[in-house]
Amino acid sequence: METIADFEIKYSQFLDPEGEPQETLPAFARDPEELRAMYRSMLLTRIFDAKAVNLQRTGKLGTYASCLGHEASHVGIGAAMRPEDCLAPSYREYGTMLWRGVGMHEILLYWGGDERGSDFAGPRHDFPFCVPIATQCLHAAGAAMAYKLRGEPRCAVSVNGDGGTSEGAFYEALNMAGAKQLPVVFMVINNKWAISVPLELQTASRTLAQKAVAAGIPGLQVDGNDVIAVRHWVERALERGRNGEGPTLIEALTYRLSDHTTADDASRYRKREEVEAARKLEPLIRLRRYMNAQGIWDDKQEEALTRECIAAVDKAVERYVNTARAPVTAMFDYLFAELPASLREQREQAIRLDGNGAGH
Amino acid sequence: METIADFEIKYSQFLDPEGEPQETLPAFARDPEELRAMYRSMLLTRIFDAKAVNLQRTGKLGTYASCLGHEASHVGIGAAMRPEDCLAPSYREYGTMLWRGVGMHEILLYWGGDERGSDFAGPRHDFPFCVPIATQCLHAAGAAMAYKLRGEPRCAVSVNGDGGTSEGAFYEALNMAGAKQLPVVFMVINNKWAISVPLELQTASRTLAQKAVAAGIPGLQVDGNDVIAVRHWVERALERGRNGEGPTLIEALTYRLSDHTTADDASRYRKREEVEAARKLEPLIRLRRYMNAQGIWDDKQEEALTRECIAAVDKAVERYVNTARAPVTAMFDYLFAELPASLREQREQAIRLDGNGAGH
Amino acid sequence: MAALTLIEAVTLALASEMARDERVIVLGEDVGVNGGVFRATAGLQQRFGAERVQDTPLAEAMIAGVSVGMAAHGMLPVAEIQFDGFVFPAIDQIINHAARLRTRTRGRLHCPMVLRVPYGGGIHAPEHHSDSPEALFAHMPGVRVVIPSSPARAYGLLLAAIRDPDPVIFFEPKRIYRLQKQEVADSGEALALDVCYTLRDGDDVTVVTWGAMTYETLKAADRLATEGIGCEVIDVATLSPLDADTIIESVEKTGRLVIVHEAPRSFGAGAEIAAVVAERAIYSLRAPIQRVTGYDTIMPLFRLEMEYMPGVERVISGIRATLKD
Amino acid sequence: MAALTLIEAVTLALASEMARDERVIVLGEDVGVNGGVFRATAGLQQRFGAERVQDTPLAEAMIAGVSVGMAAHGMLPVAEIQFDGFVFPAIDQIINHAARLRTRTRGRLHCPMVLRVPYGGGIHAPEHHSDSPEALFAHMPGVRVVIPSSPARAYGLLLAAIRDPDPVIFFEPKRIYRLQKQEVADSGEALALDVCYTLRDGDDVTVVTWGAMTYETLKAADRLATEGIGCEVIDVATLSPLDADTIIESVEKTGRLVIVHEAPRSFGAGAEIAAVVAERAIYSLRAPIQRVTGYDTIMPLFRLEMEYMPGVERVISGIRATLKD
Ligand SMILES: Cc1ncc(C[n+]2csc(CCOP(=O)(O)OP(=O)(O)O)c2C)c(N)n1
Ligand SMILES: Cc1ncc(C[n+]2csc(CCOP(=O)(O)OP(=O)(O)O)c2C)c(N)n1
Ligand SMILES: [Mg+2]
Ligand SMILES: [Mg+2]
Repeated sequence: METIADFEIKYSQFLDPEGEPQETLPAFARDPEELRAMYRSMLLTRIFDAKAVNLQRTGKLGTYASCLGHEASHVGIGAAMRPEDCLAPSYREYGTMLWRGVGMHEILLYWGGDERGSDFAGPRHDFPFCVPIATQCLHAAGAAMAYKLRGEPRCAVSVNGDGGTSEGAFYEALNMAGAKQLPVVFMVINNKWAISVPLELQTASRTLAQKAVAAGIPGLQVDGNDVIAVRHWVERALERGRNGEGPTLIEALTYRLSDHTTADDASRYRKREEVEAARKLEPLIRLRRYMNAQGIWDDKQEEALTRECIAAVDKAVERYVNTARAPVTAMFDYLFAELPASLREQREQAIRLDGNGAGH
Repeated sequence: METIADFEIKYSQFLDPEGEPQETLPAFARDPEELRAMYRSMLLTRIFDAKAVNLQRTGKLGTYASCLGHEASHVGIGAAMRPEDCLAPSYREYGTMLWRGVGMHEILLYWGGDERGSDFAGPRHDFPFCVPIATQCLHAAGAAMAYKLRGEPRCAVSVNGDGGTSEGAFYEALNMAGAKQLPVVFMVINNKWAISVPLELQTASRTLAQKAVAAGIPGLQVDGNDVIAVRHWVERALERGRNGEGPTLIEALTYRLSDHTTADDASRYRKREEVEAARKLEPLIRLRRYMNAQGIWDDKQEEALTRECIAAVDKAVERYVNTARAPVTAMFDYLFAELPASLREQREQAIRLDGNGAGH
Repeated sequence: MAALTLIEAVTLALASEMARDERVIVLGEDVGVNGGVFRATAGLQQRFGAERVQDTPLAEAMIAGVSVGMAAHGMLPVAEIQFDGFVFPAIDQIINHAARLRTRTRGRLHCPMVLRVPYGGGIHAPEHHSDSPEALFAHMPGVRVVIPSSPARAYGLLLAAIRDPDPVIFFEPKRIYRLQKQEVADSGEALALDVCYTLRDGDDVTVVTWGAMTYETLKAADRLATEGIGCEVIDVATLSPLDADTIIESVEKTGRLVIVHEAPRSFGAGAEIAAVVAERAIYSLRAPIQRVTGYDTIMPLFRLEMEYMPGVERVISGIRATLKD
Repeated sequence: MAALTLIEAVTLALASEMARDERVIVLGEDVGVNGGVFRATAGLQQRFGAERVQDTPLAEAMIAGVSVGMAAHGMLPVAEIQFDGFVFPAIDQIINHAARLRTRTRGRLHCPMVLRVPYGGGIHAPEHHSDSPEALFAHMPGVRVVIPSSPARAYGLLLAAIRDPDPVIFFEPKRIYRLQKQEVADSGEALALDVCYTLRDGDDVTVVTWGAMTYETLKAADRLATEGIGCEVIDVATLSPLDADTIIESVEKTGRLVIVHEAPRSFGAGAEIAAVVAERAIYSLRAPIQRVTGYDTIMPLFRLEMEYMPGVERVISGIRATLKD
């Protein structure tokens, strides 16, 4: 027997949980402004997230999927992307979306049951939240195909979870992107859990990065709690894409510190100790420690930033709660470019019955 | 960066195209009876196949998918399996099915447009032909799950092509089988073409065996024109399955020497030279050469066997052509265990209209 | 005998049949330790073990396809699809395999599987969690589509579905999972499939419905009863194959037909019921058939969902419309 | 102007629109060098290159999903699904994404894609190659379902489908791909979507059909004409959204309705047409509606397929049945 192919999967971390650099930091990470901007974004995300959970608990928001613990993975992706790149998120990547310009009130609108949340101000070409798991990987490949065909130096980035790597759509997207050498980056946010299903039950694969091998594309694992590692490798993957070198799969190792969504009770299926251990690795602490050590961040700044973030979140919440319900006609008016004749009567009926105990 | 996982894909060949042994042959291959049995099966398959193509050309059969060139891969699988194992084939594995006891006339019935071909005498638990690509991989995983749950020492074997490795169902099956450590063997018959799509357009993956890496299961490539290699490694994989060691992916490298089906004209999309080169590697010659060299096969035996196979094929063809059309009631009588009341009238109508220009 | 909600009745039926028949295997996403996102399988893994109650990887085509394989090989898989909006990847395995394994092999193999699908709106769920795709499956010869609308029918029909030797898509109206309790005995007795259940007799109009809409319909019937209008309310229960006879008989009596469902109107399951009646009982009809349904639009996110779904008022106006003539 | 078969008209429309608009991209299995297994894309790759006519890997969910992504980003993908029986893995992307991208984003993104699907029986094809799943797509708000039944309509409707800013499932009746030639000018002129085409006027009975069944229906109408029976034959063409007005108008004139389709009857697209008429024109009906359709069984392998599919005789008896009353 001869060996005809071999592969290795690498892992990268720049800052360890203590905030100690493990390798020479990439250029952007030596610029204090850059670090502070990412830290700001992570903190804003966290404060926003906590507020959203709270809104749900108090009946002001529908089911909400918290991103607690994912801030570095999400912000790292956002910071690496250019505005003209395209994001195809799942339902949790607030850090990425906020960085890219989606409004917090828009995210709240979405989880508040209002489609206008997906008509966001952020990059108008980004895909909206995607709930059907891993289907967005194909959209990213399609967008990348469009860029490639038009010769535009842009990339698409899809994001899905560890559970999402079990869906056929995920592999089909990887394989297609490999076959066509598309400018796309597939991010897998491995937070160890798919609702109640732990990674060991999801797959026998030791890493999720190695799923790239099946498609003949590069795959790599990074510390998803290290925003520097995430940003650096996503930037490199995007460069590869723009240079016509094809797709990349990046697995970001992190942990879902929250319940799956506000409709979930994770204590039913996972041990508190596991969560506590994971909490020690969370992403904000380590970047703050590093910045503190570098003398580019102090408690006063932290306090000021926290206040600023809270104010921004409060403003967004106010805007959200003050948004009147959309008219019932909205159900009809965006179905097709023009309302088909056959729907006119139904539209009239909906107007007539609006609020009139119709569905109640 | 540290390397956290590595993989290698191996290739195995026992007999080279000249029939020269490259490694010590496995035990079964040192038994002349075993070799002759496999050779007989390959020759029978080839003669049957040529006849079927011919029947189609003369209007006595519907579209037919030739297996020319695949004989070693198919017979190797059949010879490795036990009767109680379960085959989930695609639409081309006549060599496997004949070995397992499916009748040639049954295969003809199927391609002749008669469902009774799938009600075959061969292992009654085997799945029928499967046209929707790669869907059968999941059936094999399901059967394997049943065996595992009941503690039966049996395995399921699915077979699909190179093109089939692009379907989500293929990966989902691999991943599931890995996660649950199911007794299943996934055979990928890489014949280089999926209708008109060559392997290079199908995937960027260098081998198809490496697709196993994505599922965390063993994958290996064998010379699919070497029946000894195929049988040996499938046997080993089946043993692993029976011993509770989980699934295996085996890529068998061969070549589709025929058109995709009788409805296809491969000269539209591939070079004659490529086909001619591949023909030199075909599986029957090499086993015959080896057996000749070993003095366990000669021209007289070849001639006798050919005559015997032709006679057997002719008999099956006769049985096939003499099979009267099924009654129209057959459409209704196998839909559910019992005919629902709502269908009685339709069934009566079909009887009434039978042959009466109904659909003409 | 205990007062159970519809979802508790589902759990009870699963437990009951698992205890009775060890070929029954529950599988799906989060059905194990977590007991399902709706808790339909709560406690089953603890009781029957992780082999008989299996958390699967996240892949619906796989769940369906593996169920086909298991069912063909002697097991009785009861698979859960987490929400209506995620059943679509499973369609290929259902229509191309589950539905036709018996036909394709002339009965050599068959496919006794159940696919449980919580469906429908009205629970303020996120996007893609409120669809009603029953009509797609009803148009697949070879599968049964069964929809319970009360705890007792959930218990009895699920037992029947599991015992049925052919594939059953079992849609569970999630909006009424916990709406009302009903005494349900763990009798082990299945209810009949392929028949409608008449929930209320009436002479003036026949109202045919299923799932969560039975509640709106019964409320409408109550209201109209106070005006002396008698609604005969029929719960289709097995949508396919359809028991048209019961509906026809009722229409022959009342002369009027209203069909109520939550799914979009056009090409919905209500169309078949209207069509059958237009074919077989047109001379009995004293007024045009009315369909009271969801609009032909995308099920909106939840701030608008109650404007989308037919409620009591819409059902009442539909009924009144047939009484005008 | 040349006499073209239906499939040649498809090819012509593709070539014409590709030349006119460089955003049009053809993709699918074997559509490149091979020109498609039916040759619908023959010559296109040679003419427009391998970027604009792309052979994809073998994965239908991928083909649909990648098309959604391309369509949302400024391209006009025209994807081919090789046969009806393989469209099912694509359903998830169509119903969950293509159909609702505009609604979900309130018009920020939309999805101008076409999914071409050769469909139907009658060509002695292998298993899973002869299905008629149009009803499944017709029940998805947000997608159009368009089915041509002549070379001219294939050309004009396909142009319209490609130019339409929303997703279109374009079912091509493969049985009549090469049945008849018709003069088709490469005028670049699209035909109207969302309207029925009346193929033949008549006063006695309205016969509504689509796809390959238009031929059987027209033949039946010819035969009945010799007896002095006038059939008004309507080709629905755009099945969804349905132009019910044209059908209603005709039924108001004729008082009789027969619906002919190849797919299984129950919960098929014919049910919607019957239902709409039963709702809106019941007082015009002088006889029960008749549906002449495939049986509610699995489309059989080809030795029995002609016994499954409605043919001229079955259409004629359906029509006669409505004339009895
Ligand atoms: C196709 C599909 N199936 C099931 C679900 C229900 N569901 C929502 S999230 C989830 C788990 C996802 O896990 P993972 O991919 O790891 O992402 P995470 O939630 O951890 O970010 C499931 C099963 C869904 N949204 N889509
Ligand atoms: C789901 C599905 N899509 C498309 C087809 C049409 N089709 C039949 S065979 C084939 C190519 C298969 O290639 P491969 O998997 O390499 O198997 P081979 O025919 O070479 O044995 C295609 C596209 C199909 N049968 N099923
Ligand atoms: Mg996860
Ligand atoms: Mg092949």
